[in-house]
Amino acid sequence: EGSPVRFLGPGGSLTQALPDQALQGDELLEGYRFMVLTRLYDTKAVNLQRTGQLGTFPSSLGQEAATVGLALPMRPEDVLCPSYREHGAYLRRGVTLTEMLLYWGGDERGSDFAGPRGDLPVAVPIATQALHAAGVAAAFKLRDEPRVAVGVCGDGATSKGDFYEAINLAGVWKLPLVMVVINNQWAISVPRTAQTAAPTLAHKALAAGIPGEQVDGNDLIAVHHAMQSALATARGGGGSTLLELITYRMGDHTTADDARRYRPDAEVSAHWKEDPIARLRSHLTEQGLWDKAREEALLEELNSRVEAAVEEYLATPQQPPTAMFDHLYAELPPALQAQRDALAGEVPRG
Amino acid sequence: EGSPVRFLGPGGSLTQALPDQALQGDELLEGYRFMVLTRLYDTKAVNLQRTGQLGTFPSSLGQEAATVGLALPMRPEDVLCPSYREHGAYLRRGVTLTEMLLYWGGDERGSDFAGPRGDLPVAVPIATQALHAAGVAAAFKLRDEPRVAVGVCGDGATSKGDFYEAINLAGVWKLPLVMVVINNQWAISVPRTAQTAAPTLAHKALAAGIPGEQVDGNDLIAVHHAMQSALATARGGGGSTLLELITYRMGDHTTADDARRYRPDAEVSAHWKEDPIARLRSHLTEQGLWDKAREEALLEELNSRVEAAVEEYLATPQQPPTAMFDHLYAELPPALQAQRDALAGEVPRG
Amino acid sequence: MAEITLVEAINLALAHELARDPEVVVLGEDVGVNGGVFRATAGLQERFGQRRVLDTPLAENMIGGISVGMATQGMKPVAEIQFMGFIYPALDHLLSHAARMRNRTRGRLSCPMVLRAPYGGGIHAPEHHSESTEALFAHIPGLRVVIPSSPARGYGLLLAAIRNPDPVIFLEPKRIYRMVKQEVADDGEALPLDVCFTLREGSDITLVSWGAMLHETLEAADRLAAQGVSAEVIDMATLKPFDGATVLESVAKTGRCVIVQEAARTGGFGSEIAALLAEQGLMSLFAPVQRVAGYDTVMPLPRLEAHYMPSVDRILAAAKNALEYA
Amino acid sequence: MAEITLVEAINLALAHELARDPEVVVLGEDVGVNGGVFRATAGLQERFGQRRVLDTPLAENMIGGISVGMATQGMKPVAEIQFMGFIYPALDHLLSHAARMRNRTRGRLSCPMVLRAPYGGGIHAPEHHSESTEALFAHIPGLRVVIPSSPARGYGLLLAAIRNPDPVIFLEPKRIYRMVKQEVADDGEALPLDVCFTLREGSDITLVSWGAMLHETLEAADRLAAQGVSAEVIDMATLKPFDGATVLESVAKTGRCVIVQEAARTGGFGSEIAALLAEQGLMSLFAPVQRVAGYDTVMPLPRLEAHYMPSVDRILAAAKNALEYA
Ligand SMILES: Cc1ncc(C[n+]2csc(CCOP(=O)(O)OP(=O)(O)O)c2C)c(N)n1
Ligand SMILES: Cc1ncc(C[n+]2csc(CCOP(=O)(O)OP(=O)(O)O)c2C)c(N)n1
Ligand SMILES: [Mg+2]
Ligand SMILES: [Mg+2]
Repeated sequence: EGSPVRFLGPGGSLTQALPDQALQGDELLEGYRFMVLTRLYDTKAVNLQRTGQLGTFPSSLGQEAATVGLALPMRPEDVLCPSYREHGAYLRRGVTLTEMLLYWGGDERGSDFAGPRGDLPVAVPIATQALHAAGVAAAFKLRDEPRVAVGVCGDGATSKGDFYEAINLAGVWKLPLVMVVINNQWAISVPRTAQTAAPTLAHKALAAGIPGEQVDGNDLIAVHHAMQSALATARGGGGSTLLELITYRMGDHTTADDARRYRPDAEVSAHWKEDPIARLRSHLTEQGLWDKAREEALLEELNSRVEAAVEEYLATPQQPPTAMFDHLYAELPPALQAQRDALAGEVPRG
Repeated sequence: EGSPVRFLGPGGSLTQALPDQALQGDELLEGYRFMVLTRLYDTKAVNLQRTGQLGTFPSSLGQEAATVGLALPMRPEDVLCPSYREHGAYLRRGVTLTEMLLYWGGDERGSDFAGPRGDLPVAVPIATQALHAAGVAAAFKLRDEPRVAVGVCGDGATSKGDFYEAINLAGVWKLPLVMVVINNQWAISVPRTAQTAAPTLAHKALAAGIPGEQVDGNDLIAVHHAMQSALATARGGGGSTLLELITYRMGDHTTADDARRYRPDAEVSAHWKEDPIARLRSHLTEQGLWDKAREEALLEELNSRVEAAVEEYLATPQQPPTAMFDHLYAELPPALQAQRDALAGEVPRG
Repeated sequence: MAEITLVEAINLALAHELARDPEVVVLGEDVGVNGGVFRATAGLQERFGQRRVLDTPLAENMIGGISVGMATQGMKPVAEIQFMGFIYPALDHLLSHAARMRNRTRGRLSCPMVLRAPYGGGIHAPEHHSESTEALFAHIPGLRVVIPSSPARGYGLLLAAIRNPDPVIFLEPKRIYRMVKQEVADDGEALPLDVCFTLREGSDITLVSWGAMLHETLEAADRLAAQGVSAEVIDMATLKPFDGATVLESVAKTGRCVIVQEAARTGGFGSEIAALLAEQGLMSLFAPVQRVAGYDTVMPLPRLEAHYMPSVDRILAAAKNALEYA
Repeated sequence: MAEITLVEAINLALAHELARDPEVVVLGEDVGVNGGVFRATAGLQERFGQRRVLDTPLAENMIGGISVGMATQGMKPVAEIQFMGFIYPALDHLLSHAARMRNRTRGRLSCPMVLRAPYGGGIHAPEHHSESTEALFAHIPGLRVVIPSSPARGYGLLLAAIRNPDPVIFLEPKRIYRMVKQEVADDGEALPLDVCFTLREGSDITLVSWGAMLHETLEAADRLAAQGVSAEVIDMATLKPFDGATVLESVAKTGRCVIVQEAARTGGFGSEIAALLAEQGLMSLFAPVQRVAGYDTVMPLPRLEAHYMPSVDRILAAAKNALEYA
């Protein structure tokens, strides 16, 4: 049901003429770089987890066009309110590979982004970030700032009250919010069809009185285009948009999951035909913007960036145990001093 | 926005031909009786509160067609999951006037309905009953029972996660649930327009993949008709329907509220033209089913029923204080025995 | 200087902060034109406009969630939950996000928000309108829980709560919203958080309470005084993080302690104070600690409500037990 | 009789009740084909079908709410919340409805439902996957809170919880889901609720705990035994309503008490036990009650997690304090 907006077919050729302001040239190449970087990071992170050097990790394999594309047209002063699988968006926003590894390696400092200081950290409790995004958007609107909040959640998240409450408020308060649903067809083992009888997730926008649109989430140009216009609408005071990006979760839910328990390999492999990176590469090649040499150079460059980040991550000494007290409140309340002292006096354990 | 289904115009004449199975004859008279009874009860309850003989009370003035009409085509074995303002529905379901007075008079025994044993008690926390109704419907479906759960909530309630989660589940599980929104235009002081940008509340059904319909909630025939067909669909395995009944809250939100603070008297008086009772009475009169003598006889009969109930209510001795322990768990846990004993030993206070 | 009630003091503090700090916004159900169902926000929307005082759609989870979002960007939302009985849908955002945002981001983002809610029973209200579940919030690291017990403390503590850089659950004992009037200067002087207030000094027994129950507790202290017993009365005021030192010092002096709470006994905040004494004050105690508390039942509907509420008599009986213990 | 782990015992009990009682249904996120993220429901959907074991859409508030609705009609929903960190959206339905339906209707309707959730830290999980907020539920009149600490108790207590006519929050200490194996007969024999289990008798000191921390507590008791100290170890098992009598009796015998909890110290369930002792066991106490608890902070991410978790050493240090107190 639904026919998502698409410009690039699976083979990489255009399915329709590109609109004005479509992503092209250097910007398109920039998008491609981030997608490749995301995949390299992702693959590395899964390997680190498998070898005991990282915590549970949610791979974004196959979702790189969606996550990079949603962040591409955002301005630095906009605020991203993601879920946990939007590695590409974080990278594009300027979160460093090392920060991301630290977070997934179990160190709070990974959420102290040096770059996008206003962006929200990973939200683990499903859909809660949708309301944070609405709140961020409300702050912008009340202050008359031309900034936009971008909330991102999964298909499963659209069943939870937070999601509806957020878009409902965004509709009635005309908030500068772009709410992005990354529909990767699965919420752990529960397929999209078991979440809702709504014909598309974009239909949920109707309940909030805002526009909703389905977009091919594996087509970087389409994602960028839809985001760009939703951001412009929001920034111009035109209110909120819901975008459903259709993609597919190629990997397990996380490294703690085994998707073979609940979905056939054949379904997964069929989706490789839709691979957003291969698709974009074909397009770039067709356009004469890309070739094997550039690909190799890019891989070498990005691989070494990833390796350097892994090294930096692994070399980062852990925080002192007392750090668990140091950012709980702006100032340590007297009532906690004794506990902090007791912890400081403990023999270190691993 | 929206054009609610209507059969009776404000003057009581038909706006379109009545469908098959429309409410008529004795059944229609029965509906009228319940509407009048509801209004008498309601008026009496407000008076009792004003004279210190009842607790805070939410009047349903002007909503009698909606509340009676939604209950009329329900079968005894169906289950009603109301909010707090559906006095007409409770009466039609067989809850006694005395029980209702006891409840609003601050006595838990008012919710121990002798009649509809499976119906849910008043739900004060907004919209929570929508999920209870979905759960009741799930029980019926899982047991293969041809029964329907009817959830009822207000316009304000449609902003709360519970509401969306309930209809979403009803859609995807195809539950025998009829979800009724009584849109009386106000949630305390917040008008319907400040709740959502959705063009109608019935539109929210689209987010759940179920049919939604706006109905003139001051037209008993229309309410009955819409409910009847939604119930039949649900009972037949066809799943859930959302009905938005358009009406108006003629009174204050509750006896603790003063609506003049936030809405002009003129708005209220304009709505008297839509009065569901006058409208139905005109229709009945037009049809030769009603006249002044019958009206007087009815008022006398129902007034004395109400008076008798008030007497019974006022004469009901209060529970012993220890009753607060006696239905907390199926059996009093040993840990609570000492507390119950202590309470039993206390000098009674008022 | 005018004599005002607690609810008027709340209104005064809100107005003061709205005027002082452009980042402060008041939001909630019916807080606008209607001025709040208890009139706590009366006149504020008229005075400060619809961008500073906002009626929200009906959804407490949403109120909690957007307050978090606004606060991360440096706004100072002061949200009202109409009654404490409707606060539970907001718990997730308070516990999982408001309380953790600063810690999670190592101080990069924070949640300078206040969530106000009228709480407590004794006003013959319908079901769910009489909750005292402050203990749930007092168990949550990262939150502050503040409860005023007089107009002056209502004003001073609410100023402090709004100015505090971390999230504060501000619970207003609605039973005493209009019970007493007190002179309160609108001088913008905040009271300190995280400390108790010793409302009355005494040497024979320590009575500890908070919120509306201080009314009964102080009356009990009067009655004890008439019997020649000198009772010290402590208002906990901030339940999280709490000032155990003042309680320990007092009990070190008196050797006896009665804790008075309206909330259900088991797992109430009084248990924490009793635990503190068992752990750090044991050797000061001449008598067992006594908790006078609501029963471990659901607050009954109005007809039996009075039997649930801890009374002056119950406080006196507990004090007698403590005093006569040998 | 097979040796099984705690999580297998949970699975066994679920299967037993699904087979025994047609009104029992298991529901939750990923409980069907996937068998639960911890495999607690593995194989159940295959065996009992999709009408008995239901994958729900992703919404915990919904799971709580529909369980209430189903239970009012006499079904026995056994709902899973995937991790305790995601239970908060369901709190409203648990506190406002499940706990009150029987009382509200004077017994006409009731809520025979179970809400299961894995809880606790120590498994190097992501944020929100290590919660120990059992105290929130133990404060709510009308609920039961049950926590098993071994495969046998997992089986027997879960049977009891499902058969119980009132709502039960059943918290499964996931750190010990697979830690030990034990012979558990699938004999359908439920264990009693509302009582403690004395896991080890002793005369010098009482160690009280529940859930996974009993592992460390029993190890501490072993180490104390090696030092010639006889420790009694009590598993609270049911936290609401709780069996204070057993604790009081034990402390009357030993005179010393250490309470071990993983949850944050302030307002944790350990405070309730300490309060009980301050109130009813004061004169038995030779030494201050000691709480060994999680700190009043947010459970850190995995790199510092081990520093948060109460250790055998901390228990021993507390026991030493209690034993050496004079
Ligand atoms: C409130 C809540 N419930 C349950 C979980 C456990 N959980 C983590 S991810 C997930 C599925 C999410 O699916 P979806 O929204 O489609 O996002 P995706 O993982 O596919 O990116 C679940 C149930 C959670 N994190 N938060
Ligand atoms: C969860 C919750 N929040 C707030 C309230 C307080 N309250 C009672 S009725 C009401 C307005 C409800 O409006 P609507 O749903 O339109 O129903 P109506 O009262 O108009 O019948 C509010 C805010 C409540 N009972 N429950
Ligand atoms: Mg998904
Ligand atoms: Mg309404």
